[in-house]
Amino acid sequence: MSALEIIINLLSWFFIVSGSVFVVIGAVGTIRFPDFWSRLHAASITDSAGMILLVIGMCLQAGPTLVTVKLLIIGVFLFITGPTSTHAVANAALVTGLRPPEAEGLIGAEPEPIKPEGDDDA
Amino acid sequence: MMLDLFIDLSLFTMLVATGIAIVKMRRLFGVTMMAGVFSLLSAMLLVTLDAVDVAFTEAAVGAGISTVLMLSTLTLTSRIEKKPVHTPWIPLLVVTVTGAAIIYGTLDMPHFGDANAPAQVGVAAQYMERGPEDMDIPNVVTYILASYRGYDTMGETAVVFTAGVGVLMLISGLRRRRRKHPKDEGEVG
Amino acid sequence: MRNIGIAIVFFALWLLMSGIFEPFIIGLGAASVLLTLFITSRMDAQDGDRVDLLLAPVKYTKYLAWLMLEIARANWAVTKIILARDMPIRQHLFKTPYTQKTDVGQVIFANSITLTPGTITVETEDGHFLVHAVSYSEDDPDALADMDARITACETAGGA
Amino acid sequence: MFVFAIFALFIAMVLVLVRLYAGPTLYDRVLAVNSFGTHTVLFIGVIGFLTGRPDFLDIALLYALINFVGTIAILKYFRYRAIGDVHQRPTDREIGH
Repeated sequence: MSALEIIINLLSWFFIVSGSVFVVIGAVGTIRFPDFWSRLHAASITDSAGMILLVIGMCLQAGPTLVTVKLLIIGVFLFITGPTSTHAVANAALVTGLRPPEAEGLIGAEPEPIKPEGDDDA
Repeated sequence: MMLDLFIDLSLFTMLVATGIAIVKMRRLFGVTMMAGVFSLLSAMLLVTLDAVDVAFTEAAVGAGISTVLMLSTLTLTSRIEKKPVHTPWIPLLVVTVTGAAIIYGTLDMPHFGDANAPAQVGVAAQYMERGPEDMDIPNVVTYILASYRGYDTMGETAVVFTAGVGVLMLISGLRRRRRKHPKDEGEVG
Repeated sequence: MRNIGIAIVFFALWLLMSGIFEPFIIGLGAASVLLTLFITSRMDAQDGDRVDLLLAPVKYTKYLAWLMLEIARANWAVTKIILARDMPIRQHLFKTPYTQKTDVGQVIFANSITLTPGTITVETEDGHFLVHAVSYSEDDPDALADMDARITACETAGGA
Repeated sequence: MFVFAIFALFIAMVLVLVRLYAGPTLYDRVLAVNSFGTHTVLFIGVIGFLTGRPDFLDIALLYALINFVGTIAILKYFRYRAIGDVHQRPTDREIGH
């Protein structure tokens, strides 16, 4: 085993283990946080850090093959759709009238009233 | 080997837990979400069993379409499941007896991956042997489904397609009819 | 010109996903690419709804690298909140103006906000986004304004 | 290391399942399902590497697509209905407070 292989192996170990840790932390956050709006942020840790680190780690393991290309396609796709679905969940909650609790001393911005008909930009 | 067993057992445990939760839950929206997770879990099990093509179908049908269809159904009915009026003991007895009978039946079945199983000793060996020359398609499942069993697959696809179109027509028809009542006659989004 | 670009991308995707380089399979790929092109061009003729990527490639790559660092930092911050015993949450919903002119630029900004844990774009309105922060600090609007400026710098043309 | 990743994903899945069952609001459940979908994609990728045949990634990709489309469909349905007719907005009781 050459030195380069050892380095790549160590790196992928690092990425996969830290990615797994972030996935677990995100899940712990979804349990521990007190309300829906803060849980959104916990779930997005899984979507960003966990996903990115795991995919990079797997890419390093796969080496320069078609598998890496597929992993990268999956990674890029999740990179774009992850925040989009998080936004969609938050947006649907806001539109149906679920307001986030504000911390002490802060006044939250109110969304503009929704136009009653035909303004479906989603 | 131990690891395989561990993975299978964990997935099955979560699957059963989800199933029990579906039965216990009265809120129908939660049930729909649980059913989505149930399908994701069964797809993971199928992947660990190497049934990649079935996992594909499960992804498209179970996780994709059926959740959307169940939600559309939910718009037409109430949001909370009614309390059952009969006692659960007789159904439970029936299910237990049926389950016991099925488990008794599996005792006669060949083991998973057994080379002498009836499914393996028939034409399967010939298909595997001749397929690559006959069809020149690298995936075994694909060439068997699309060529040796071509008519069968075509019939299946036609049935599934018809069912899909039928369901879509039912749902969209209902929505249009309901929409006729309020003021917005013209525009259908 | 545009169709040729789409065809190249689709065909490259086909080749990479299938990984089999035999004449018959490649022929099937070419046929499906042509069919897809036919359908998309028909759809385009119907509504003319297209998205133009008016971005400077080099600047955008730099921005992505910067965004990765930001994501790492934000992840660490939220991780600390989750693991802290008393969970110092300070939730706040506030408005952030955006200066991008193209739709793609606005989407990139909104998604970048959501990608960095701790802030989520909740609603898009004319001229500003509603952003929810889990642990709001007074520097947050400035940090978002910085991100906003970086994305606006990536835009090459100002179409609507 | 892939064993470690599998363990971590299982722990995360169980926690998310607890959140899915506990709710309390319906958006918590959507969030849990979405999160579970991400876990599924990662699990299928990791299990491919664990068994030494990373060809399963096609399914992982398919799940990534389906999960996104599913989540958007669910939320589009909520939003659309809330916009379409104000009287049909789910009340607080129905959302599950």
